[in-house]
Amino acid sequence: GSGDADGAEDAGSESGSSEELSGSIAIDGSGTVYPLMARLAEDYMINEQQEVSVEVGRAGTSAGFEKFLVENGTDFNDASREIKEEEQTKADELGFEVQELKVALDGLTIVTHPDNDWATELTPEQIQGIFLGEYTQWSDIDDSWPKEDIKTYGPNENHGTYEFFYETILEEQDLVEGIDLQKDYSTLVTLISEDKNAIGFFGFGYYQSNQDKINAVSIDFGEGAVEPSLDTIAEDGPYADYTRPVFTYLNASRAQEKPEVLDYAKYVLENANNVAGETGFAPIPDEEVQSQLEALEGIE
Amino acid sequence: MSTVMTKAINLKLVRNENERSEPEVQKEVVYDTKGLNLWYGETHALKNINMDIKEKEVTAIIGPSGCGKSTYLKTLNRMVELVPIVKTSGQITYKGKNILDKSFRVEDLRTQVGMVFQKANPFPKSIYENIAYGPKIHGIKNKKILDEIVENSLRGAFIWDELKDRLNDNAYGLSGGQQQRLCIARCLAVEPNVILMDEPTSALDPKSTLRIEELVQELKKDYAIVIVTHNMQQAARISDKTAFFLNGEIIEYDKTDHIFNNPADERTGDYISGRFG
Amino acid sequence: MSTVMTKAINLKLVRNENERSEPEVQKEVVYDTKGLNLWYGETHALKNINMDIKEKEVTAIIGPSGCGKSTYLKTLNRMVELVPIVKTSGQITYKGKNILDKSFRVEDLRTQVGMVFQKANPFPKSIYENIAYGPKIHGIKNKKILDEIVENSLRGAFIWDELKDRLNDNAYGLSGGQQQRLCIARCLAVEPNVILMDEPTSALDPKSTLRIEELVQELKKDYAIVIVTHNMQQAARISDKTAFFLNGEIIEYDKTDHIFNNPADERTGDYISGRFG
Amino acid sequence: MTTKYMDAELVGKRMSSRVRKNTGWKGLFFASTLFGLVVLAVLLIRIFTQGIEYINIDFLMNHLSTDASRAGIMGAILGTAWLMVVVIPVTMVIGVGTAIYLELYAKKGKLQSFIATNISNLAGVPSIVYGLLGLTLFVRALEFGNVILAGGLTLALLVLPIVIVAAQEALRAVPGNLSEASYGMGATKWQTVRRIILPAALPGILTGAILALSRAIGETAPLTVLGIPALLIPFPEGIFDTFTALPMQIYYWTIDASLVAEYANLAAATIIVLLVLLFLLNSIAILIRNKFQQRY
Amino acid sequence: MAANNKNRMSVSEMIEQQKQKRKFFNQLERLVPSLLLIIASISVLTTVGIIYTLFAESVAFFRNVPILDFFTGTVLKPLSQNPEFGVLPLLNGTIISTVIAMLVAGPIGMMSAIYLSEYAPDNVRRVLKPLLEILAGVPTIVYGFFAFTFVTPLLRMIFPSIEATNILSPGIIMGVMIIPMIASLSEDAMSSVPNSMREGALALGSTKLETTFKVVIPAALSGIVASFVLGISRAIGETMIVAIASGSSKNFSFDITGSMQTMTAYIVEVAGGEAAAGTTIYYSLYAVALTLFVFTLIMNLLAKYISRKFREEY
Ligand SMILES: Nc1ncnc2c1ncn2[C@@H]1O[C@H](COP(=O)(O)OP(=O)(O)OP(=O)(O)O)[C@@H](O)[C@H]1O
Ligand SMILES: Nc1ncnc2c1ncn2[C@@H]1O[C@H](COP(=O)(O)OP(=O)(O)OP(=O)(O)O)[C@@H](O)[C@H]1O
Ligand SMILES: [Mg+2]
Ligand SMILES: [Mg+2]
Repeated sequence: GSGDADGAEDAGSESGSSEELSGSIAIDGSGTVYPLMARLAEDYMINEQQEVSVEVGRAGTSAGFEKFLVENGTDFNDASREIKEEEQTKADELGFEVQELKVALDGLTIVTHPDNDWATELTPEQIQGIFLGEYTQWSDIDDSWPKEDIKTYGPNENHGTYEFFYETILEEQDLVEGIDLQKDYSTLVTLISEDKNAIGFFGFGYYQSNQDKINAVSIDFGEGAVEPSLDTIAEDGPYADYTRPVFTYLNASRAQEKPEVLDYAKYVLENANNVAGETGFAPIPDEEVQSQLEALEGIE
Repeated sequence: MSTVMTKAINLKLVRNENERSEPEVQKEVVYDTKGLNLWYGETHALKNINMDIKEKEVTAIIGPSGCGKSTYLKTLNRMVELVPIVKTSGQITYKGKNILDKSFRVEDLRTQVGMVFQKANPFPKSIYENIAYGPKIHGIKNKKILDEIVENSLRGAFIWDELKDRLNDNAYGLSGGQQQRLCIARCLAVEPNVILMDEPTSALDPKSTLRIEELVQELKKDYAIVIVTHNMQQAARISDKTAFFLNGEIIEYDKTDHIFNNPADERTGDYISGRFG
Repeated sequence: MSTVMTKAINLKLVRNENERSEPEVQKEVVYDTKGLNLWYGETHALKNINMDIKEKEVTAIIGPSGCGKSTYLKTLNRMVELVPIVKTSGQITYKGKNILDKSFRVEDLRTQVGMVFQKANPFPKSIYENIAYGPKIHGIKNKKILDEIVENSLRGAFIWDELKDRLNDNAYGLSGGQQQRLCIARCLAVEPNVILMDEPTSALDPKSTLRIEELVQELKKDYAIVIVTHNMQQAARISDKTAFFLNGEIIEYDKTDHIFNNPADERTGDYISGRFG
Repeated sequence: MTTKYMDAELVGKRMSSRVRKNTGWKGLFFASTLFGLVVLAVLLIRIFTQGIEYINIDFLMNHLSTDASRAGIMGAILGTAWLMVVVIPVTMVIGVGTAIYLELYAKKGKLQSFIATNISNLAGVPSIVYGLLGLTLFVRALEFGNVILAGGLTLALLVLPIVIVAAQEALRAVPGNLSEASYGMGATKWQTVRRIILPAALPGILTGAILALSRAIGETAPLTVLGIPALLIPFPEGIFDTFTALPMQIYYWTIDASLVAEYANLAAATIIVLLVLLFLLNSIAILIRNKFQQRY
Repeated sequence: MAANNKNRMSVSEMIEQQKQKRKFFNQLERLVPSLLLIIASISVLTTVGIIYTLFAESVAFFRNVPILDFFTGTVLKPLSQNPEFGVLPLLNGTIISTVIAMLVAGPIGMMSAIYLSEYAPDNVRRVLKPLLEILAGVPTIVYGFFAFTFVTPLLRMIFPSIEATNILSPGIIMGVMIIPMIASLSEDAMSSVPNSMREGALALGSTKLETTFKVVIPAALSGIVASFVLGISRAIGETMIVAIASGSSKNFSFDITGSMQTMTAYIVEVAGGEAAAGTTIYYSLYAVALTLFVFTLIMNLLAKYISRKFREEY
């Protein structure tokens, strides 16, 4: 039904599903956001608009912006951080209006080996101590803990998760020498699940998918230990200190020309909260969703 | 003692002499080679060759291995140029034109001068296609004419009866002798004036050899034939004239019976009698 | 007429007859072949061969191409087994033992029976290493002994003087004839009892051929020599006995002068006189 | 030659140990040959046991999905097929053309040996480097984007040396006496090339081309740098569509196994499909080699 | 023979007539060599393209990072706050994985070649050789998967201390992948040693083993060595196996049970990662690729040189 595309344009779209649209939508960007976005794209194509093709890549936040900020670039760019100044400048030069859409919350999770029955609760200071190399053995933290070397793991600098860990949790101090930083999460999960003295960090989603292989450490932010979960990593939840938002950036200029892009943007906002949990993210408050949706109305 | 061998050769020579005694008609010279020299890079392979080749005659070239027989033959249709390092001097006129001249188109020359090689080299195609190849590349497309050419050529090579029912079979299924006659037929299909043969029977059994020799006698009525052979008896049996090559030079070139019975040069005699080579 | 050739052959036969007339000592049989059959897959290449080979004699094997000469020779040192599809029946006794027996160790046989091939096949090593190869693999390590062996072998092959100053040069730098004599020397170095030669001169120039023939005459004093040749004159010149093979059969096996002057079988005569082949 | 250096008895004694040594080593050589095959067998068994139960019509025909139970690889199969639509004509024309030039037309000289050296060096350039070339040239400079055309051209350049070398060998294997015969009939060079040499070399060329194809089909590294979408649900319909391909799908599923454990099994199943495809291609190549090759 | 069709023009006349028409084609034919030359030059253009791409971007990199630091630095922290771009950890990983691969592929490939060329009966060779060549045809991604999910756990049973990502397992599997290359090329080299050479040795009473080691292998040495060099070049350039199975630690260490990154894996990581065009890390990709390219180029030239220089004349 590509012939209906013309009709779709003037009809506008109050609720995205009413008109049959066609065309294609290109999304690239953060690998962290990818599971959520892939899920949304797939649902959209199956349940809403069969004739629209959505492709989702995961080149990474920055590489994604490279593809986003060119003529005929991608329509959306997923990001595990906010757009940077120089990126914004480039968008302005190109005359692109870029709209930030906050889609979910990700809780940074500290994980250990399942047999690790000592370090089940840690304070942010202790975590800093471990990852800055101040403690080398578990017994340095607590005398009753094993006299064995701590082995630290994490995703490498390629990942927004690393950036967040470094900037927010370690307050921009250098990580311990000898930390094992990996590119692939599968590798990381395997490494930690096989090393009794392992401690590592990554996004909640990866913990959620591998609960049988690894433990999550509860964090004591001063008001008792908090276990990371979809509930606690909410915006104002007790785990909020270790939580960050994830985004997708919309090329709003493009959305004015392509109704399917706008339609999909709305779909993402309306449905992200529904699938966030399954893909390891916490939802964002409804009010925020509503205000973002309103902002989108302005685009037309 | 030694009777068998002596008798055998006598037989041939008697026959040859009978032929010579026919009233000799003046035969036209097809090829005239004058002061031909040829080098493969540094190797001086042909040295001051002078030789004329007449129509309706069989000219045999004999000589020990490496003496330049094949090289000379390949110079006659400029096939020798396929070796990039070849240099020539002197001249070879074919029907009055110097073929060594660069402006002479080799394709024309080779159309008029057929060649048959030591090892039969049919194309890996059907028998029909093998024969039709020459006419086709020269622009003859008409199926009926091609059919006729194929039949006539195969008849001309005395092989039509053997092959007429298997024209679509691959030529590689034929025996060595049949392949060789097929190659001769292929060469007849473009109606050349001269046929060059480089040891055409050396890979064949005695029976096939005999058939090819008969064929040569037959073809000679229409064509000039130059044949390289390492088999002295063969040269004696079928040729009118024989050239003896040694180390790139012509030691002797004369009527075949002269060469075999009264060689002017001692080396010719030595070679023929098997003292070397 | 035909004088040259007749004379040439006469010469040889006279010489051969002179040799025959020496008082005949009883020579030992080295090889005795009885009812040998050999198949390459379906091809029946040797048919019921019976032949004995004596020490201190040169036995020539002649016959047209493909008649099984090389096959027979290679059966004598079981080299023919390198062709996987070969099947044999019958027996060949070498010094009383049946070598076709699977339990017979080919390595032993080949140590005692040397072979020289149509195309010289030196190893791509120095001249010295070529000769020393055999003794070395058989366990001789002593440098002085090896030196001696190398010298003696090269002397035995009449090539010491030519090569003594270039023992460390690569054997591939030698001329064809030198390479062939080198191969003979290599074969002498392991002190065989029998030397098999498969057309050892067919790739050589007349001069080199002559030297090899002289060498064979010399070697015959110590060894049994079996030589395959396509050159009738050569067979006549150098052999004591000649076997004529045709299509895998022995047509005739007798003293060389018999074969050349009074062949019992018409085909032998035909072949020798060049009527076919 | 009177002195006897060779002591027959000693030689005989040593012979036994030499023959035994020969037999022992032969066993070792044979075992070594088997080693590779054993690894191959283990690899196949391992992958088949893991993946075979996931292979069914749905898996083969479905669109891709993040839901492991619904995911199918038709898109990847079609992507691979479309890549071949680009790779085959490009490599055949350029590969065979280059081989003909080098073998039959080029004068043996500096230019010819320069091109030949260049090709043999290209054959050794790591595939990932071709990926960078494709990224810089086709995706970015020529602005194709990460579409089939860009991927296909990248792979085509990658396997080009294989086709050229195979075609060269096939052309070289055509006996010179065939072309001599053709020239002898008065044929021109091009006629000889087109009617005699090329047909005779065709089986060899095809074999090489198929082997090159199977290399292209299995290549992952160059595609990883082109930016192939990880989720692409629609089937590609032309060479200007974005795409995914079988090896890329295997790669993504392998590294995403930490998200959804079942992805590892889907990767195994996809490997089976890829291997079957390659096996078919190679069988065809072997068939061509054995059946149609002319024995000269 | 032409006598029996008097009513028709003779073939030679027909040919003569056609000759006029063919003049046009003859003109066309003159273009063939130029056309083919143009096609052939595409491969040269490819090389130019590769070199240009790698150089142009590497130059930008070396503007930010001194060449000397790049080639002597033992620390590679491209994304860190204080980025360091020493290529040695990658070189180290590449060399170690290559050495492991060659330790597997060299002896086994060579012995397979000997078996196939010297010992195997024809029918066995006809079966084994293509089977072995399947190994070379298995996509490397499959090997990567296999190394990661099977070989590493297997190695763990032998060396419990081995890490989940390590250089040993992909090294071994790379070796397996290279076996057929060495086996096949060496076998070709050995098979092309003329049989007459073998016959010469066997006729002196050599065993097959002696013939092989003393005559055939020396004669085929250049081809064999060239096959080894090509194997090395292949190992250096191999990407997916190490990218999957060896992790991405940029350690400068010699512990083969640990994770290491090779040059190729680094390229995959950075190209597929967050690096934005224009940043130093993005350019580092090309600097590493250039190093890799030069490495393999040297290997290939070496292989060619060896097989030309040391070719035995026979
Ligand atoms: N392609 C070539 N390159 C260099 N030298 C060559 C080439 N072909 C032949 N020769 C040399 O030219 C000389 C004459 O060779 P030619 O083939 O004409 O001999 P021939 O008399 O035909 O010998 P045969 O009886 O063995 O066929 C020989 O010395 C040979 O080595
Ligand atoms: N390896 C082989 N496989 C199959 N058949 C073979 C093989 N070698 C030889 N033959 C066949 O065995 C027969 C005898 O061959 P052989 O080589 O013994 O002949 P020859 O007398 O030495 O011939 P020439 O004078 O040409 O050397 C021939 O018909 C030949 O085709
Ligand atoms: Mg010749
Ligand atoms: Mg023979």
